[in-house]
Amino acid sequence: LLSACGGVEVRDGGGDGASKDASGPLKLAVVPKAVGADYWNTVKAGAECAAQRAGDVTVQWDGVTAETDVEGQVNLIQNFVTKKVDGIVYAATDSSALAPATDQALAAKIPVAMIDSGTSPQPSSVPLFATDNRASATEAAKLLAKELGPGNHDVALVEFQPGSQTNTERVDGFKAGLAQFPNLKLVGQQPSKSDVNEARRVTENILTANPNLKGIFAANEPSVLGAAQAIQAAGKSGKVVIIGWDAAPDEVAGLRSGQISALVVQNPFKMGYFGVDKMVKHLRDKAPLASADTGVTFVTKENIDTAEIKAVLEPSCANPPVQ
Amino acid sequence: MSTAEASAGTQRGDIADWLRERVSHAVSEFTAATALVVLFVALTFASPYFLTADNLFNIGAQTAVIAIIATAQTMVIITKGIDLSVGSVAALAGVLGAMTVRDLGFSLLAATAVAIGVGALAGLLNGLLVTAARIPPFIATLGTMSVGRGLVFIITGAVGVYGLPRSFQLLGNGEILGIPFAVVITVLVAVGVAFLLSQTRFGQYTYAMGSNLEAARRSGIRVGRHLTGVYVLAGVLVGLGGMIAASRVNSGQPNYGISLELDVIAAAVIGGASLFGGQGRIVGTIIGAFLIALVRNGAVLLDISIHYQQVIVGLIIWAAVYFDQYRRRRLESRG
Amino acid sequence: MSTAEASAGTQRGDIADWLRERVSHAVSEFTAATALVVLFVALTFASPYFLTADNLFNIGAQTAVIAIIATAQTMVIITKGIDLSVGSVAALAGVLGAMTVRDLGFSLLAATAVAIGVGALAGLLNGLLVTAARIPPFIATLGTMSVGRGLVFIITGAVGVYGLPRSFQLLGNGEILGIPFAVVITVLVAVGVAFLLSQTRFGQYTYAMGSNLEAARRSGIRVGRHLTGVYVLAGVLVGLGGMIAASRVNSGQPNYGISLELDVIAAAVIGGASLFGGQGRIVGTIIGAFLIALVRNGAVLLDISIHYQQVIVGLIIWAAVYFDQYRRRRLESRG
Amino acid sequence: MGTTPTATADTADLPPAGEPPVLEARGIVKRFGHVEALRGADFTVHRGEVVALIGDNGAGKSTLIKTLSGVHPPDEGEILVGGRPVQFSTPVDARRAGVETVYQDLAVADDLSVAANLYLGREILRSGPLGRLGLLDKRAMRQGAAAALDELGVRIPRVTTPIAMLSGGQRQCVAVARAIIWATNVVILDEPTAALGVVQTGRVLDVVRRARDAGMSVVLVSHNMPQVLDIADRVEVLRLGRRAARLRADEVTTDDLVAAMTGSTSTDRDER
Amino acid sequence: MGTTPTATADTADLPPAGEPPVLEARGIVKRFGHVEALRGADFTVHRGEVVALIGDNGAGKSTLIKTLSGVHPPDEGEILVGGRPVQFSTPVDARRAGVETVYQDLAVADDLSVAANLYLGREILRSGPLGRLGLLDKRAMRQGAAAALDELGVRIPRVTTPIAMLSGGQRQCVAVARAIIWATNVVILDEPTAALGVVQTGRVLDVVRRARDAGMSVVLVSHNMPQVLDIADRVEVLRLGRRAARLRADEVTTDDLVAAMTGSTSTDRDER
Ligand SMILES: Nc1ncnc2c1ncn2[C@@H]1O[C@H](COP(=O)(O)OP(=O)(O)OP(=O)(O)O)[C@@H](O)[C@H]1O
Ligand SMILES: Nc1ncnc2c1ncn2[C@@H]1O[C@H](COP(=O)(O)OP(=O)(O)OP(=O)(O)O)[C@@H](O)[C@H]1O
Ligand SMILES: [Mg+2]
Ligand SMILES: [Mg+2]
Repeated sequence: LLSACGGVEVRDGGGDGASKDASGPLKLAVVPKAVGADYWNTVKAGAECAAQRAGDVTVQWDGVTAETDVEGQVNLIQNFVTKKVDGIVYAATDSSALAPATDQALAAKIPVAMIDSGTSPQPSSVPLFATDNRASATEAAKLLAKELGPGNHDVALVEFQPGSQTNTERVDGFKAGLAQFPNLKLVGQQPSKSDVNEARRVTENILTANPNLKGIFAANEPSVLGAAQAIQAAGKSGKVVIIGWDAAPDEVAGLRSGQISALVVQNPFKMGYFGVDKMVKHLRDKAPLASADTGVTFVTKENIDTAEIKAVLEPSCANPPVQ
Repeated sequence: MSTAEASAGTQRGDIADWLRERVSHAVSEFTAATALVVLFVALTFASPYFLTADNLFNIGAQTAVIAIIATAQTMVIITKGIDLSVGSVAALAGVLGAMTVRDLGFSLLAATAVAIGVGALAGLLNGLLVTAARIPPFIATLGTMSVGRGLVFIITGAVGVYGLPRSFQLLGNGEILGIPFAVVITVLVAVGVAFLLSQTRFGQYTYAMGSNLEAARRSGIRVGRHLTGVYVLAGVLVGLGGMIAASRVNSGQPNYGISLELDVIAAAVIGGASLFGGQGRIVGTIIGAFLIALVRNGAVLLDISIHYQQVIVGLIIWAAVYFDQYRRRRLESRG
Repeated sequence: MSTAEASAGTQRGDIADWLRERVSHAVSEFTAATALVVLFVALTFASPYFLTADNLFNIGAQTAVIAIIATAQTMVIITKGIDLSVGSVAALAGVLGAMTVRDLGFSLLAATAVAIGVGALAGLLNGLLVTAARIPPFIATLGTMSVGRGLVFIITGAVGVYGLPRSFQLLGNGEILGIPFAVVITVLVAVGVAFLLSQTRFGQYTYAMGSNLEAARRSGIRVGRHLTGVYVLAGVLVGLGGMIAASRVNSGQPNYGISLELDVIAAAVIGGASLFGGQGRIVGTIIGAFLIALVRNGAVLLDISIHYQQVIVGLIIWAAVYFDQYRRRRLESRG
Repeated sequence: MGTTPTATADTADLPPAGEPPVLEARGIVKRFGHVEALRGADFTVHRGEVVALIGDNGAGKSTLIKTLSGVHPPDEGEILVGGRPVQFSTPVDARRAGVETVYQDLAVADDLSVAANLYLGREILRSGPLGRLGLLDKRAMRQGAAAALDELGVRIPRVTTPIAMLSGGQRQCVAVARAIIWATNVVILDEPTAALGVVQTGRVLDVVRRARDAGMSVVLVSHNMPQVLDIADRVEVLRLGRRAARLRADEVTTDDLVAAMTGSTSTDRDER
Repeated sequence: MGTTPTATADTADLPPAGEPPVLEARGIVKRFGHVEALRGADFTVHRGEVVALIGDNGAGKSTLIKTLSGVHPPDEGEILVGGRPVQFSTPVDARRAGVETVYQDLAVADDLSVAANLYLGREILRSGPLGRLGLLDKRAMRQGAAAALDELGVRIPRVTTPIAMLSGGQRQCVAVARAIIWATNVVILDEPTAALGVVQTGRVLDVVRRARDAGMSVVLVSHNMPQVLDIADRVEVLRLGRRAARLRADEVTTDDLVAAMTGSTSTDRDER
């Protein structure tokens, strides 16, 4: 406890999350970074699948409307703590900002599991089920280099929300990857604000300014869709390599039609599934919570029809991509 | 005879009056237009890619939706109102339009009709809230904004409406004689509304209500009906804009148009509309919309990062309005 | 003697006047307060978790920043202005406050001073743009909003300010005698500003300028100076709010406060402020802020998804203002 | 003083006996919050007469007029047109009944031109199909406006000037001209000459006389007693929200009127 | 008619010879866009005199007054106080020089109470340290306001009523009372009695006389010629933005004044 000024203390969770006895029905809060994207809906599907399989578990799915609403998410977690749900599974919009919220939950003896993005510091009792954004983005840069082949090429980056942590990780990772390829020159970097129209607009303008553009890395679903549309509208389909992120239906369609060269696909279903599944086991069987990498897949036209990729792209509770 | 005396109803006086009216209007749009031209010339020199048919058409198509919705906003602003719900309503219209095609298999035309209908209904709701329930426009449309966005998410389950046929793109990406279809629609809308506002009784009432609602009421104008009419017409345009936006990205986006209201209000105010009602013209609004679009386009062409872009947009907004105010003051006090 | 005749300056008349003034003010806040109480009681019955010390403290702490910034907004709205830049300025203040601690190793107190200073500077800029450059408040603060956000990103390189000592959380997460520190600050701010507005010359001028700027000017009020003062004071509060927000999340968030302006304006208007100036009181604004916060809190406790939440927030905003307007009309026309 | 004037001094005969009054108000009550502006006010106008409505500041004259023109529906009491009770819930209703009003606060739209204000709510449309679409005939309105203002003898820079730029008297002229153009049955003028110059005042009074001669009824609110006695056929006095007296203009003096307004009618008539 | 009045008919003597005028305007030009409201207007007030400023609607009276009170800085010309040229660029400057004004458009803050409006810009503060912090003494202001309005004989529901709820005449009384409370040197009244009742008008004229007797100077704009002749010592006539005549009130008739205003001074004096 902190006692800087006399009588004033920082509210704080001290104890470890030794969970209460919970053999009956369980109520879990599952909180994405933001509602409203295909990616998070897949997380939701995974969570609900695990809940259904475990039986007698209800998932309360709620989130803020924009990933930038960090304070809103803090409030939301607090409100779930107040509500005394049995466990909280969530993706932190900001690693540092949400750390106190996690502490509060633990102090109230509510166990927490993180999905997609953890907090820093991350208490030892809180697991993280996620992929490594940075490493995957570096891999995306390598894919782009491979697609473009030797020779000097202009490339551009369509990011989504400057200042949000995921965005920073992907941008940093991509740039780190690019650094390994001196023949690739980053000539444009603009944000889509996670809006397809905006992504299309900035891509159009980047294309105008850089007629020789050869490759684009678009860092999330709306960015990819907008970039692909801009390139198609400019009549440059196939001439500009797009490496995308996520796997919304139209992205997959674009991959099939050759507009998009490769997609970095995480396994959001697995994140949601693991989050709920491990949490339930922890609550009912006192199983310890341990982090796990949910893995990332690079989907191209070649491997798109393999069973393994299919399971990731079209996850269903009948055939969950969770091994 | 002194100039201060009334030069009653002669033919010559009429034409002179008309000319003066034109000139004084032109002046009020002068600064925004000047800023537009200056920026245009500067960009032409600064970037070899700026003054190309492709880029100009791109700018036109990119600005079409903003311009159409800013036109709607201008009508509302003239009545001393404000419409914060444009973004939500455009998203709702686009999403429902897209679902009409995807789920019911209807044509693009039917989808556009649905989108326009959704906009009209939202406008009717806004209008009734303002006139019948007497809720101030800011709050009425803030509520519609919130409710509308919630509905979009509930209807779509927070997933974009994808899997549309290519024909769906016609409205946003089609061309007619090499000119983007969206641009043609924008021009038609702008000219139509400008005509409506300046030449018809409906327009006269719109300005009158914004200038002095009580005077309008006492003059026997059915202000409830007319004000509602303005909101409905604005809603129609917002629905159309939302449909074009959806068509441009070939999908219904539940997240479309967040904070769109600020852009379109800025366009209207840069173009000379007053938030205190009674003033505003479509030409000015269109100029304002293009001014903002040009700044954004130029920033990307010159590879200015989004961060500096925001600073520059802010500075230009200040500058455009400052010089406009300055000019008007000078004009009023010095002649 | 008839009641319509002036009951001049007697002691009794004075007290009666004072009472009537109190009552008529109370009535104007009555509806929002009623809505608040109704919601409170409903939630108490609907959720066993609602009426707990923890939850109430949470709501208080969650609402603190909004309430402080809404207080600032109310002052500006009373002058017939509007401040769209609150979100950007709060982010800028929070980020610079956090950097003061992280990079310069200064204390939380120094950081708070920096944040308040940043807010004051932004307020000064807004004030000068409005008074000296005569740019309408909407546009002046829209520019500041854009420029401010750009600066936040440029300064931070679009990366949050992390790695702060735990002591940084004191302002946002600390408690004093079991009451959240942020709540204590909010109460002090609200009471202070309410007193300033209702009991001092500064407050009198604030209402006068919003009611009729020209009359204020002709009455010998230095409107430029006073209006700028209002914006500066508002900026100070926004800076303080931004600092508390940063402290709450233990980091400087460059994206903090996007669309915060809508929330705080809504709080002010629900509380009875008029965007056309001259009207508004802090009690009302605080009630408005808590009304919105309660809806959000209740929605989570009752397991209502964010989508339905948006719909409900919209409905409640409509309802609160509708009944307020209705009451006032009735009061005015029926007695 | 201070006694409630229950019995009104009724010295005026109803001019065209038998015919019901063109416009009549009976027992009108109107409250604003705790202020009772009208407390059972009565008022009568007959065909072809000029009735002056006088009273002290705050007596309720403007409020009474607003109930007669549909701006403020009364809380109690009834309004009769040609003897039949009517409900004036909006100004449109009153206008339909041929009642045209110049308000004390003028009620003009500052941003609109002089011509647009004159024709507000009654725009001249183009002839033919364009007109049916609502297309304005701006030229006709400019000419009509210039002619109407000429008649009142006011100098106005141009009829396309926004009202905001006019002097106080010029604004008032526009408001008066507007009512005069459109009046068909009853014209109510609430202090129409307060801001007018000598010449313009004379012209307005001429117009009032001509309107009466054409069979219209005119209600004139004024604080100018010589003017009232000069132009009015009858005077009705309002005091503290009630009718305090009805007088024939040719039978009274300024002092009588003042006495009636201040409530010293019978007892202390020669106080001033 | 239509000839520019180059030579003004100067029949008035400067009352206290030798002493410079309290307030003087020379060759004031003021343009609004293409309208030239003042075209070289002159105006003089001496200590302890009541000067009426008269003229047709739109002659430029209110504009002249606004330049004298710092609302509109003139485009050309100069203003002198006690013989020394001054720059009135804001109303604060004029007030400092002791010039207090009632504007034709009243310039009151509708949302503020009657008392707050009366004391606007000159609030009474609490005594002691609280006052130095800007704390208002609301009670003192309420009492002062009630007393001031009592003096003008106007009935007002309560001094805490917002101005927006007052009748036209009540509003004007507040504006007049405000100027009268504060005047020290020159009071300018732009049509102060236009909306006032008979009693209130009488009271205002009494106050004007008392102010003059106390050595103040009063400038009165009015369209009421009998009133002008009754109260004014001197009359200055404005026509088309220029001074057309200076007259001694006791040497002229209403007809003379009207002739001067309409520009028929010498040639067609007996036209009306
Ligand atoms: N909208 C309103 N709200 C509250 N009170 C009002 C309103 N309108 C008028 N009143 C009150 O009603 C009373 C009568 O006002 P009204 O305007 O009818 O007087 P009037 O006879 O026209 O006076 P004047 O000669 O000054 O114009 C006044 O005391 C005034 O304060
Ligand atoms: N703010 C303004 N903008 C444009 N024109 C103006 C403005 N103020 C006054 N004018 C014009 O200047 C001229 C003189 O106006 P002013 O108000 O001084 O007249 P006035 O003598 O006071 O008339 P009245 O007796 O009607 O009050 C008028 O023609 C008017 O249209
Ligand atoms: Mg009146
Ligand atoms: Mg005047």
